[in-house]
Amino acid sequence: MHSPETQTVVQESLLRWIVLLPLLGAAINGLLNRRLPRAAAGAVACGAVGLSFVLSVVAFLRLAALPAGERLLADIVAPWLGYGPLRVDIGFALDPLSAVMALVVTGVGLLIHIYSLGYMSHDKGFQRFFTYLNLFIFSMMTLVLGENLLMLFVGWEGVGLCSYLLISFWFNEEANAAAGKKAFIVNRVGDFGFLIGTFLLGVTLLPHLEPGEGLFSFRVMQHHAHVLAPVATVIGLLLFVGATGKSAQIPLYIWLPDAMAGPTPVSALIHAATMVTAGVYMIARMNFVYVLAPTAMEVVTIVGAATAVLAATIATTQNDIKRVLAYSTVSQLGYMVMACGLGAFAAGIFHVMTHAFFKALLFLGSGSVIHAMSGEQDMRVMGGLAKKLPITFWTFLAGTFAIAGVFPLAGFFSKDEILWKAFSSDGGGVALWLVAFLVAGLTAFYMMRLVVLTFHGTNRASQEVRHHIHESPLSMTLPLVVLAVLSVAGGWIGWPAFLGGSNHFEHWLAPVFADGGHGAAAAAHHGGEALAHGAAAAHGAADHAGDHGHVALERGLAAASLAWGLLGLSLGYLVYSRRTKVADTMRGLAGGWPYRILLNKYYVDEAYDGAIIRPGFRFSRTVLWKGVDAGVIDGLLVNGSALVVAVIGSLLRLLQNGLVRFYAWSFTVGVAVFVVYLSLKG
Amino acid sequence: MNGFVAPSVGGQLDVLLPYLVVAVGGLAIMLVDALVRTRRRDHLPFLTLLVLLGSVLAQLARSGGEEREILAGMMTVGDYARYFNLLFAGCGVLTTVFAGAVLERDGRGRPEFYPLLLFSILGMMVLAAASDLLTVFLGIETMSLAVYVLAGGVRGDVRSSEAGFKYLLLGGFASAFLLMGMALLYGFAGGTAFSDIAGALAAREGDLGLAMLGGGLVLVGFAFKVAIVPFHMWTPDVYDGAPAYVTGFMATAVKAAGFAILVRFAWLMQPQLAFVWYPVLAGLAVVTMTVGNLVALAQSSVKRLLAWSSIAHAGYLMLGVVTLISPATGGSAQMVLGREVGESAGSALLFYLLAYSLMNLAAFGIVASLGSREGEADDIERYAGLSRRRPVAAAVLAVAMLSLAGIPPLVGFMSKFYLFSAVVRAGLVPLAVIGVINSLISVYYYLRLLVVMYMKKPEADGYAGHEPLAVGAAAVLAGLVLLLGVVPDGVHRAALVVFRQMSF
Amino acid sequence: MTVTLNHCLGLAAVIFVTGMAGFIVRRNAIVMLMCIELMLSAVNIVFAAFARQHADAGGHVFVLMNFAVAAAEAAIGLAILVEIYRRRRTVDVDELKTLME
Amino acid sequence: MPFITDHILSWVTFLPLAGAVLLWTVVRREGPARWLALGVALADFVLSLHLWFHFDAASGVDQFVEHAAWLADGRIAYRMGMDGISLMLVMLTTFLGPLVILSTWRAITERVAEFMGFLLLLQAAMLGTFFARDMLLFYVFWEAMLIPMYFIIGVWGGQRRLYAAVKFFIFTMVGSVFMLVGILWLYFQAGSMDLAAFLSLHLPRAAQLWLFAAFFLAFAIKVPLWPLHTWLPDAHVEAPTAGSVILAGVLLKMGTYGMLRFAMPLFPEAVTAFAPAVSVLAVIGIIYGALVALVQPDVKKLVAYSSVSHLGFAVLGLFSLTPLGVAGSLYQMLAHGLSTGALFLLVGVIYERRHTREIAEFGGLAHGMPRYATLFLVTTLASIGLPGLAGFVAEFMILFGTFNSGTLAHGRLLAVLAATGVVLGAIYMLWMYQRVFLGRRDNPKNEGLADLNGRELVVILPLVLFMFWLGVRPGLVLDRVEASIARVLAPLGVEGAAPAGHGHGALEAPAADLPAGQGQFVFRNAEMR
Repeated sequence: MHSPETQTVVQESLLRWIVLLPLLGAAINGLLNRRLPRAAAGAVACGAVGLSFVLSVVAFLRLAALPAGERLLADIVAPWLGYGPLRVDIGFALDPLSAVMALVVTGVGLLIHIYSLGYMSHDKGFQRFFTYLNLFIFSMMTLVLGENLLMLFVGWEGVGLCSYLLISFWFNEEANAAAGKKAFIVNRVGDFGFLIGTFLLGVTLLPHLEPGEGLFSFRVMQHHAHVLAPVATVIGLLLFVGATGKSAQIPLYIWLPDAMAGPTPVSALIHAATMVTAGVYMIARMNFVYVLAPTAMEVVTIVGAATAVLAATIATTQNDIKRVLAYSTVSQLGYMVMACGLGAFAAGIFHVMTHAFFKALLFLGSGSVIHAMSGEQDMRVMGGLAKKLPITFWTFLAGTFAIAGVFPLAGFFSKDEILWKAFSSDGGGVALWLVAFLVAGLTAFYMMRLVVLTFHGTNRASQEVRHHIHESPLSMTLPLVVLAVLSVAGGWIGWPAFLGGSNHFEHWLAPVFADGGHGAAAAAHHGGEALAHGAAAAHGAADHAGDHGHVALERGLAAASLAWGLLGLSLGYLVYSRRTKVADTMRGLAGGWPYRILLNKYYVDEAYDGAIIRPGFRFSRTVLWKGVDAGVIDGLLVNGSALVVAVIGSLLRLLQNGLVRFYAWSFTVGVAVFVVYLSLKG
Repeated sequence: MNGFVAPSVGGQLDVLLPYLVVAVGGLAIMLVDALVRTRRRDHLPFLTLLVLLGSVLAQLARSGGEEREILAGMMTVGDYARYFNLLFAGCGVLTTVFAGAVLERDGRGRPEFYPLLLFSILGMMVLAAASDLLTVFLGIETMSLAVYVLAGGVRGDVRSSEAGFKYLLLGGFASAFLLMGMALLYGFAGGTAFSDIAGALAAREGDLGLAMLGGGLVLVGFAFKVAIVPFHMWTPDVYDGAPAYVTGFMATAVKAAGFAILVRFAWLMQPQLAFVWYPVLAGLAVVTMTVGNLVALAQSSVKRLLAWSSIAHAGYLMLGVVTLISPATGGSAQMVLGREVGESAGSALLFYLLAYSLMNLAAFGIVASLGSREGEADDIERYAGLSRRRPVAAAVLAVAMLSLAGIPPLVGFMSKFYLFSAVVRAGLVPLAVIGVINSLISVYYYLRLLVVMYMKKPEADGYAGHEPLAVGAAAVLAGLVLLLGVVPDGVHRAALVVFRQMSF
Repeated sequence: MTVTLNHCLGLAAVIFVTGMAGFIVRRNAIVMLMCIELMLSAVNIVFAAFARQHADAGGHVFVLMNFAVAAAEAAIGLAILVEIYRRRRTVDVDELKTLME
Repeated sequence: MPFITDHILSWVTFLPLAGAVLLWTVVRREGPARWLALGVALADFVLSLHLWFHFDAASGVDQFVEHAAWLADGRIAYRMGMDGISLMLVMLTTFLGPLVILSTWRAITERVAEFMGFLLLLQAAMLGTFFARDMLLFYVFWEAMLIPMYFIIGVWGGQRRLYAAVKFFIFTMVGSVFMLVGILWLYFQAGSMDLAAFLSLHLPRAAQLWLFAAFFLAFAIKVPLWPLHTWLPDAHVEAPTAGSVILAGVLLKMGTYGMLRFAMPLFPEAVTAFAPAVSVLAVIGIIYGALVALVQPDVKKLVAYSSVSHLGFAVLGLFSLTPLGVAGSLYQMLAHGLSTGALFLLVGVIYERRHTREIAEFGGLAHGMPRYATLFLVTTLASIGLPGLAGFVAEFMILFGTFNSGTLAHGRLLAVLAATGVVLGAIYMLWMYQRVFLGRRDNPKNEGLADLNGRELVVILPLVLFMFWLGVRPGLVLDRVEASIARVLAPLGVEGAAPAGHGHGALEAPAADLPAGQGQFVFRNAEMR
């Protein structure tokens, strides 16, 4: 049964196939598994994703064909949870926002599938790998296209599961298994907040639903957004807890670095390009709640910024090539989250997209390197690979410049957008801008460090390793090239106004968030004073494009950040390529405690372990299990009472001493008591 | 009252017939045994069964109809008496079967056993019909004297004779109190007939103190027979010492007889004395069931365990008696609610006695059958793995135990259900709660036997006695236990009718 | 002085209690049996007394029955006691302790 | 076949009993006994399908009703009936029946006939309990369940089986006996043992409190609700696999079923009075069970404690006193029955191969037995409530209902606390999975263990299938129970899904504009009975 509100929007049965095709692929690979020859398995997997990419494009075009105001395609498949007033459908919806995500996910996903054909070609779990990979695409698309918050949650948990499966893909290593488990559990902690947020949302909305409206449908929620005003802050924060899990923000980011235990394509796809951006997507998706909750927005901003700094600093010291990229990812995610916190949802999503391109590129590149180094991941034994792996090197370099925000590469536009918002939004200010600015520099620095250590100088690996070094096969290099191109040009669709462009990207997304502003206005209407501020912020966020007031300033800042980026790059190059004063002073630090703290990631894991995990286990074992269960309940109450009864029994038993005269005596006593009682009564 | 009218037996023969059959049959068997000079004696049980069957037929020949006073009001024969007579006969039959099987096995000739069994049953029958203190006395003594010998008469068995003698001594001691009570009641009423007593109570003439004290002592006498704490001390020892087949008889028939008269007597005294007795009887009931169950927990001998369990059950039954005379019956049985409560309690008691006899006889039958020349199957540990050696016996015993524990759908549960619902209906919820807590405790020791039989590995010296006849009979009982557990209504209705006729 | 009902009852009480006490105190089985007889005779006195008071024969009948039963009981008791004596060479009831918890 | 369909409930109930009798008397040899038992169980399942397809969901009243006077001039009668709630649990029972029997094919080698007999007897008793609409009849079935389970644990159990069996028996009895007194008391108030008559009583508050306590104790022990749960781990660990499956799959649901069917509608005032306390216990149970499960060295014990946690959810849902929460609770009964049942079956599989359940003994099993590992993982995920699987729907509805409970004080706080159970669930389950299946296969004893064979797949797969099915199409169940739950809750005057805080003022509003099918969520006391 289709809930009424879907009648108003265009029904597009195409959507379900975008989601289901990968599931089909997963099913085929999963059921047939080894029985399926590798080639076939690969074909099935890539075919499935390829098709759903094509379909996404088609759907995107159809969406684009609609007038900007009504860009929404919906596909309600079936009712899911229907009980009394609670009604949740299995359904998908495509709007400008999800369209962007869909294209990114299926597109990058396809490339990484292809890449994996080569990367995993020798792995005995080939079919299993592609099963999981397809399953992931399915979950991710459910998350992106989900028509309501619960569908999103289904995908949310699904991608979590897939990341668990893929991180611990090589489960022979206890460490990998542990990493996977850690990822899942930490995410669960986030989901806890997400769930509570969902409940609060539902409870608040329920009494205001019109008949047949799906409770958690985004449309419905947006339509009734104003009633959420009183609790928007709480909801926003709770949902954000979920985001901190998925998008690896403080305090739950700890799982992402360990997640590098998975195969590199997985790191690229899940832990860089797509899944980890789910949190950002969710915040953007729920923008209509956040614009009502200035406090929540501030928290989001601060957490984002803090994460960006923290991760960036750590990244400068790591030696494992993938870990550097991991922390870089965390820090970039911080960027995106911060953007959302500032109400600059469009900018956040824009960075999601560009980041997907260049971070995927970087990971795949590192994968290519690791492939060449026969599995070695420590940069200290690398070096001088530039000549041996030319394609990898050049594409990697492109990625590096992109992430460093070099004009006119993709990273520049998205990052600059965020920097500007940090500076100009009511939520932001100079301080915030400086933080973001610092991070930008750090990013450039550690990325160049990585490049130098890996590709520059002479190789420090052992003889036979060095002997095997070779460029990767086409299936791996092709995706690199494509992604390199995207990393270079991908940002141009967001060419900002102050550089004479007309930020298509932001305009494309405008309807989604504009409506948020709208809702905010409505809320300001209902909710009164306190929210006017948030609403205003949203407006500032929503249609900032039209505002040409600070063009000069914008240009200045952009130039500054560009320069700063270049400075960082060159600093990195200087320090790690040849001896100079600067380099020496930098190295001087290396021995000192700041370095050690960074190297050990601020000892956060240790802190969690010592403060929560160990005590928790000890409490459960000694107090609850041995103490309460075995001790009090069973020992004291159950067996205790049984013992008492038994003791009384065996005491009474002693009266039975076999002496007739004693028996007679007790008889007589009984009679006496009876007689006395009667005489008292009578 | 003129007690000098020569009781005309004419026209009462039909009613007296069952009694005569048993009495004459008993004597006849004695003679037969004296005259027939064969070594083998397996014709005796057969004859006994015939006699019992005869009495039963004589019962059924003249069932229904009003209660009738016979022998100048010494006895009142009606459905109440018949109900119990059938019960006694049934117990007698099974005891005969068990005894026959066991005596055959042990090669012990006990020619005196069967006539004595019949005489004790005769005593019981008289007791159940007694409507005069004198007949009560004669009935009790006839029964007891016979049972003393049944219990103690196993020649060359120290335990048996010790049991018999202890029983006799304490029995005599108790009857002294009983008689003293009767004497005082006589002094109060000026006659020994129940009618005299009832009349005197109704007219409130004479010294009620005498009535209370006398009635109390009489109750004590009965309490001794049915093993109410603290008049129970003899029970475990005697049950333990006497051979299992006799113990079974004592635990069922004797107890039933005791309650038969106890109920009748309590109902007789109820109108005026209920309020005085009710609290102390309630106390006795609670103490009895509690002590019985608690001590049973600590038993390692099956017979003693069953002895204590029988004490506990006496407690439950006493609860019924308490309800019967409780204020809820309105002090006067004429009030409608009181009447209903009284009826439900009385019928519950009758049903309970039947149910209890069924399951207990089944249990003792198995115990008896498992023994051997060397001795009886008494050590609980040696029941280990019985379910593998003697599956049928084990199953029957298990059913009996579960039924005694009051697990549905067995008659034990139904009898408890009827009893406790009467108690609750009388508004004595606390007593009911104490009752169920007790039956909860009892579950533990009844289960112990199951655990041993079914869940422990067989021991080398485990009991393996095998008496197809006895086991078969017990199996039939187990079948009845199950049947009456599912469809108890018929019997319960009968009990209701019977009690009505006795009481109103 | 004339013997009143209460005299008789008093006497009976004394005898009854004596018998009772004797039963509880003494250990000789035969003596215990005699104590029971003593208690029974006390009962008989009461019956007789009341029979006279109520001018009713029922009491006397009871007394007669009582004699008979008491005799029977004593007989059986002695019989079993003899059996025990054969085995144990004692009539001390405190020796009868094979049956106990 | 009218002679079957007219007394379908009796047939479904007593067919297994007949099978049991056959097994104890005639069919004694192993092979035939196994097949006979399987056949009977399958036949029973087929019969129960008739119920599924001919059940009229709209009305929600008792259906297929049977009535025959039994005792006391029919005041106590053989009254059988089935509404949506019973339907679900009955289907669960008959569905598990054949699978359980199949699972014992190789596991039980001695006294097979007896064992199968007890399994069938147990099934009969359980079904009767779900059908009974006469309090004495219910009590008889309720108690009758004890005996077969007692033997199953005690005879075919593990090392400490005697202790476990007796503990199980006594624990359950403790509850039941007080309920019996309660039933008797009500019997004389209502003048009949008919459940309907009980429901039409208007009891004074004081009486309600006592009676509720008496009933609730019985059911809480069965659930088991913290702190009455300690019999469960022992029973589970000692019981043979089949026993554990039935125990977790159906027997525990008796408790929650009893609460829903009897304790709640009979004593509405007491329920509202006790609900806060009970729900707190439930939440304690959820967290406590999870934490203790966390540190269990024995897989089976871990699963047992996880049951304590899961059923805490069920109780919480019931006492949220919202239709949604109650429905969720019922759903949890099914979901838990499937997932935990499957878990015990899977544990049994490895126990048959290795004769140990010590987690430390295992590791890296996924290498040798991929099918086993996969199915185990799916089941694990189902039990930790992954969306798309049955558990999620239940937990979501329960937590949402609790969060939304207008009557329950601190409903939101409790929901939040309970939700932590979801996190903890993931921790102990995945940690166990990691230690058992992942990592290196160090222990040589684990080399060359056979993967699931055909029979075992046939046992597990249906369960897994239903985990998915119930996860994706909850309507299957919810549509059938909606009306019945509404009826059962009517005496409580529970408002529909009116939000917390909105008190009674808001009641009329949803009533007005809710379409049919939702209107019934607004109860006025007029509509009771």
